Amino acid sequence: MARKSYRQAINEALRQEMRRDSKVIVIGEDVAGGQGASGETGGVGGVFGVTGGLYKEFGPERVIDTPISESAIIGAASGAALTGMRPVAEIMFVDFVGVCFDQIYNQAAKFRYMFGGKAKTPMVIRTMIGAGFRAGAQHSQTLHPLFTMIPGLKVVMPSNAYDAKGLLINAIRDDDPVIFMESKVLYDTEMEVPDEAYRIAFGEANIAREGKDLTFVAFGPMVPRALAVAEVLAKDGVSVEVIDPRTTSPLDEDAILDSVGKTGRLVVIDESPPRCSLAADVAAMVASKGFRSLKAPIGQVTCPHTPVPFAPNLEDEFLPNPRRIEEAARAALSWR
Amino acid sequence: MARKSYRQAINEALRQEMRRDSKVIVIGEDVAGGQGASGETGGVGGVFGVTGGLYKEFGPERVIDTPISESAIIGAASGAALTGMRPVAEIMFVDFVGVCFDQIYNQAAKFRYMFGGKAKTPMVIRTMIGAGFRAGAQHSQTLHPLFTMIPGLKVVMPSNAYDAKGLLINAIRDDDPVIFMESKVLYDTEMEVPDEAYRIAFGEANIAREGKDLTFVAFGPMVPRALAVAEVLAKDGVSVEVIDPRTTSPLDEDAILDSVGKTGRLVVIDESPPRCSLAADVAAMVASKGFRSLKAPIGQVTCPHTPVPFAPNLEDEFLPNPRRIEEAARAALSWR
Amino acid sequence: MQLSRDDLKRAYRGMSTIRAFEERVDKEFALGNIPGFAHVYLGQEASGIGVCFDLSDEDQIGSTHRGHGHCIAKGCDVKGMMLEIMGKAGGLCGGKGGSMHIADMSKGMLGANAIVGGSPPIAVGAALTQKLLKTGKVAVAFSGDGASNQGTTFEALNMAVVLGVPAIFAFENNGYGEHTAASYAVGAPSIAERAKSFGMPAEVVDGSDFFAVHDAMGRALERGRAGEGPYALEIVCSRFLGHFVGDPQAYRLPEELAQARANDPLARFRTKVTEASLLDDADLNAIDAEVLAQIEEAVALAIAAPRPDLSTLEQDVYVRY
Amino acid sequence: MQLSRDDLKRAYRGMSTIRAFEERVDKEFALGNIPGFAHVYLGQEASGIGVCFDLSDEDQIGSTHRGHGHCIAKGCDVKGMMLEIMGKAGGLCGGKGGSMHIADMSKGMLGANAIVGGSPPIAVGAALTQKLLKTGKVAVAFSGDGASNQGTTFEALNMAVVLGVPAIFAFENNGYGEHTAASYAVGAPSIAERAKSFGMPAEVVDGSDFFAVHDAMGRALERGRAGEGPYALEIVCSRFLGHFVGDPQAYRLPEELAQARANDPLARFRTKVTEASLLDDADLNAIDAEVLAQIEEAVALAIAAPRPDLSTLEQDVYVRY
Ligand SMILES: Cc1ncc(C[n+]2csc(CCOP(=O)(O)OP(=O)(O)O)c2C)c(N)n1
Ligand SMILES: Cc1ncc(C[n+]2csc(CCOP(=O)(O)OP(=O)(O)O)c2C)c(N)n1
Ligand SMILES: [Mg+2]
Ligand SMILES: [Mg+2]
Repeated sequence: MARKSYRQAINEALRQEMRRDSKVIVIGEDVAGGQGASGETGGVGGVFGVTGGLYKEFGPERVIDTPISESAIIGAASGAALTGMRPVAEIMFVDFVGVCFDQIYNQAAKFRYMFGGKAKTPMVIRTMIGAGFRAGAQHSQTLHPLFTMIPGLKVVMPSNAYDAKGLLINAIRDDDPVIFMESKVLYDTEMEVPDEAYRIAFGEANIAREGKDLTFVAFGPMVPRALAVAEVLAKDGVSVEVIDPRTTSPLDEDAILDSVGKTGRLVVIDESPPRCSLAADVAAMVASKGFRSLKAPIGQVTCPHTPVPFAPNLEDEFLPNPRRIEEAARAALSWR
Repeated sequence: MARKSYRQAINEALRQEMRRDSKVIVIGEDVAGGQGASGETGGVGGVFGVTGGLYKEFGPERVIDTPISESAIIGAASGAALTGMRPVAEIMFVDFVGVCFDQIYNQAAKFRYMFGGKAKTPMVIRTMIGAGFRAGAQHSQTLHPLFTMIPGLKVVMPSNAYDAKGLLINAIRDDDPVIFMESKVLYDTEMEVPDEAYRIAFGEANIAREGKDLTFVAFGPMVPRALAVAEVLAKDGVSVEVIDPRTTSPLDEDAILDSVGKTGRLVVIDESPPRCSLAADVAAMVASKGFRSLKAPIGQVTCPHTPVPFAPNLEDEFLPNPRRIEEAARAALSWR
Repeated sequence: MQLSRDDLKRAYRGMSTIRAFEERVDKEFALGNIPGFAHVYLGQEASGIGVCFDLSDEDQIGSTHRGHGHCIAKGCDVKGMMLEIMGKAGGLCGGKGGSMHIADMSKGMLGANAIVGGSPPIAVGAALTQKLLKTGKVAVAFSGDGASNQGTTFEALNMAVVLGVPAIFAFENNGYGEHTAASYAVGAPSIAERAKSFGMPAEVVDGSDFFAVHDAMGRALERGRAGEGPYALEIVCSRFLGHFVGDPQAYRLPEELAQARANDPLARFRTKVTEASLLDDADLNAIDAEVLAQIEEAVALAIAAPRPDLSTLEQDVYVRY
Repeated sequence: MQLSRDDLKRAYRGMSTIRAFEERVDKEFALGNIPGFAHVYLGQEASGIGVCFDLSDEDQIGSTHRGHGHCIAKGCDVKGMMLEIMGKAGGLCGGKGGSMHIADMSKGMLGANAIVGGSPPIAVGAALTQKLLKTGKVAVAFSGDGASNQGTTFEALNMAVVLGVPAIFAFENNGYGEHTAASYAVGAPSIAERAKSFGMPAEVVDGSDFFAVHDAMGRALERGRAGEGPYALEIVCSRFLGHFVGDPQAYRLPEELAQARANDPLARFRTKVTEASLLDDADLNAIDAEVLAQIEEAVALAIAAPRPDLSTLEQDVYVRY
């Protein structure tokens, strides 16, 4: 056990799984880096270094650089998965899914059902999500609702290094297509992460903080924000329970309903525009299944219905920020 | 005024707008038909005949057949729109958006915001939606949540011929990108439709039926289903109000909240898998903004979390069908 | 390549099976026994059979919306297919797929695909498996002339070259993508030349001639099996009927349709093998008769079969959820 | 094509402006004054200027993530650009776009584009407008070697041929897509030949030579303005720095980088025009000095400028909602 960053935890998960199972391959743009160049090959390991070192250990047959052709990347992964491999494909920024979305939602995610249960497609799509990096409207989205709505796909949003490792190992060993959404603002966050391989099952929320007055549900990079606001509220004597579902599909409805059953008040914190968001999804679920428990309207702290703006002050305001989270919490608490 | 089908109403809207404004062009696969062939050119007018006759009247410069290249179709439309035209692009089945999704959500829908309000992109994407045609998993989706979540895009779902004409004319004259979702199971439904051009504004729901005990909100092809069930319930003395928002983005929240304010009970009927659906979106909105009015949990009648199955009996069960709508209505009514 | 009498019979049986199957699909569709759409392969039989003739169950193919012929050529059970197309229990996909989604992993048939351009990237993936596992097997991507213009197809061509995988791109140019001629929609002078410019060998083949297709595929397979990379075939053929069953085809002149029929791949095969005295009419007629009986049986079975149980609606979305 | 002294000065001023702008971006980025990423155009100046030299404000261009040079070449205001890149009020996009989304409709600049392959389809649309409105103007799609492999780009090539629109595809082959060499990722022997196989004229151009680019573009423009259809240029050039500002570039040997610098397009221009006595060093130095002052002013302005008002956050998502 040692302190490891979220980035290192992901790298370690990949490495350990590749060592364990020769069918596991990594494929994407610059996952090695330097192919065909005059200098070093394999020294890049993804634009954020997450696949660093894998090429040196596993070589070009298992750490496969590709042209900038995301549809062909996803198709290559799903075709390989259908025929016996366990590919981990990378779509660098989740924003790029628009050029390969068909291969995800109409192909990989539907094979099993369309083919009457006779195919399996064990593949993982790793991708980077989120705003706060000043990367503008086409490199800062999260888009988890887009994936959560897809039958046949599983959606993972780790909020810390420990979860990232365990969830990624679980994803690689899972027999269904999984999208694994890495938060670029969390890459450098560190914590204790076991050295050995371990799995975290999908659909099992983490109660990131226990509380009794109010429930926060937050996803991925919003979890640390929720925790920070919970800490602030604790100083005022308010006890907030923070639920990190870890996977949005499957979603651990029970954990959320149990918590709301206890607190009666819910605020969902979700980094996406409001319409058809995870915030709406959770709120609707609780409004249906937890109706009797609710003592106040469900708060939804989301981004506005706008693209991600570039200017730092606009982007900070765009994100569900501590001020807005706290306001929503106080509104929920004050409701009688 | 004469009885016209939903298909004819759309055709008439296109024709009238093309006559009115020479900048309006139609572009897509087989919107004319027969290009390069030995026989008749322009006799197809789209696989369902919706653009029939336009080629004969407006010729190849304004009714433009394309290769099967949806990204290039949407890009051609948005590039033309940015530079002064008013294109109406066709994506034959909405299921195909996966091959051109980037051009919709990252490009056309974002231009105006990313460019600081200095561009406008007056384009319409016409597309066919919905199950019930036994067309299988890749030709039967609705996918309106996918579009509703996109800031910068407007989303139109006409449920009858009258609305189809007025909404399409409004879409063509609108200065923003609009996706216009035509229900293939409604093409042959007829009603009185005025001969002259008229506009139906976006964001203004139609109260398709007035009632006081329960509110149904339904979209596109689900509206006739909701009305049919309302009729059945009326026989039992239950008065159901049926709201057809007509556009999902913008959404007429007031109409929905007013109705729920009156009835206290809501069932949303939505042809999509449940996660991050419009049903969830509306339910969450009402659970937030109409909390005090609610006398029962909000019912959501959606498809299951599965792809669209092919076999007719499975497909009929997959769709929000009268039995399931009625069950949800009765559950909402019986709640005390 | 010299084919034995048994091989020739097998080739003819394959084409005859497709012919009989598709003619029956056309008929059953008109009778209302087939839900949804159907795109039949009539006129293109020599292509599917020629391409798949030397493939094993471990060689993979990715197919299109017009996939029945590919399925048959790759060895899928016609009963299972007919059940599937009619949306019945026991269909190859349990009735959940339908005409445009027939698949059979056990036969190396990775699925018909209702998205034009959907298959080529997937076939590249299957070819990647072949390369990585050093199987000496290949993966074939069937695409139409229309699909040759889809971005995903182009990406697959380039990816296959870059990764050096044994993918074979079989472009079936039947002159039309729906109701639009390839001469209009393919801006390039030739699909084969365009594929070649991506960096792989490519050739144009007479797709109504089983022997020409089979020979060309032999060259593609040789390269693929040797691990030398991808190959493209532009297989020029004719669609006897409309795009989908029921298409009135006013965009095609009667002469063109007549010409297509005059170039019937089954008739050409028959002429060739009987003139060369390799098989006689009786041999071929016997095959036709057997095949017809087989299809008759499949149809009877499928019509009588029950719909899938409603309990299957929510099954098999995931392996486990 | 014979260029006047004024033209030559204008060409040099363009290149010098890009050079000074981008060197300053590199520096300001290191100083923390530029949020996010920046991809600079250093080394490719002759390409942007050569391509855009004879374009009017009514000719359109679509650009890339590496778009500053294209913006400058198309006449965008450098103050507005610097404000934008720093995320300030008054930026060309009000601070909402940033480096990868600079656009100026009034200059026929349809936007930098952070999606690789995003621009070519859009440029085809702009070219369609030119054709339909019979303007005699063109639309240019800038793409990198990396972008040349994206499906959207291929579709745009074919679409441009089929629709016969005056689109010019300027493929700037700087040898790399991020950290991967074009020699690896482009399976084709040549991007130009690949484009040609789509059915349009195409040529390879020395992209470090303004005159070569300008000449080739002249041929492309002639065809476009005459309404004869699309054209492709493969403009071979060098990226002096890494993919993004801060990229350590261990994948490129020092010799390669030195060679790129040795082929500096500004130096080559200077040598050519001074040796031919068309301009002298003093002329060019004067331009450099003016340009530097202009950039200095832009930077000072941008650093001093306020952030956009928070009230703009929800503005301009729609024309009206
Ligand atoms: C992405 C996508 N776009 C459009 C369609 C509609 N469509 C189905 S088949 C077809 C024509 C395909 O032509 P081709 O590839 O030549 O195959 P053929 O039908 O001739 O066998 C079209 C446009 C589709 N299914 N998928
Ligand atoms: C669809 C998409 N895929 C990947 C990226 C990440 N990316 C940004 S620039 C780039 C390399 C582009 O290479 P090239 O087209 O040669 O342009 P250059 O950077 O050399 O100017 C990549 C892969 C992206 N922005 N969009
Ligand atoms: Mg065809
Ligand atoms: Mg490059």
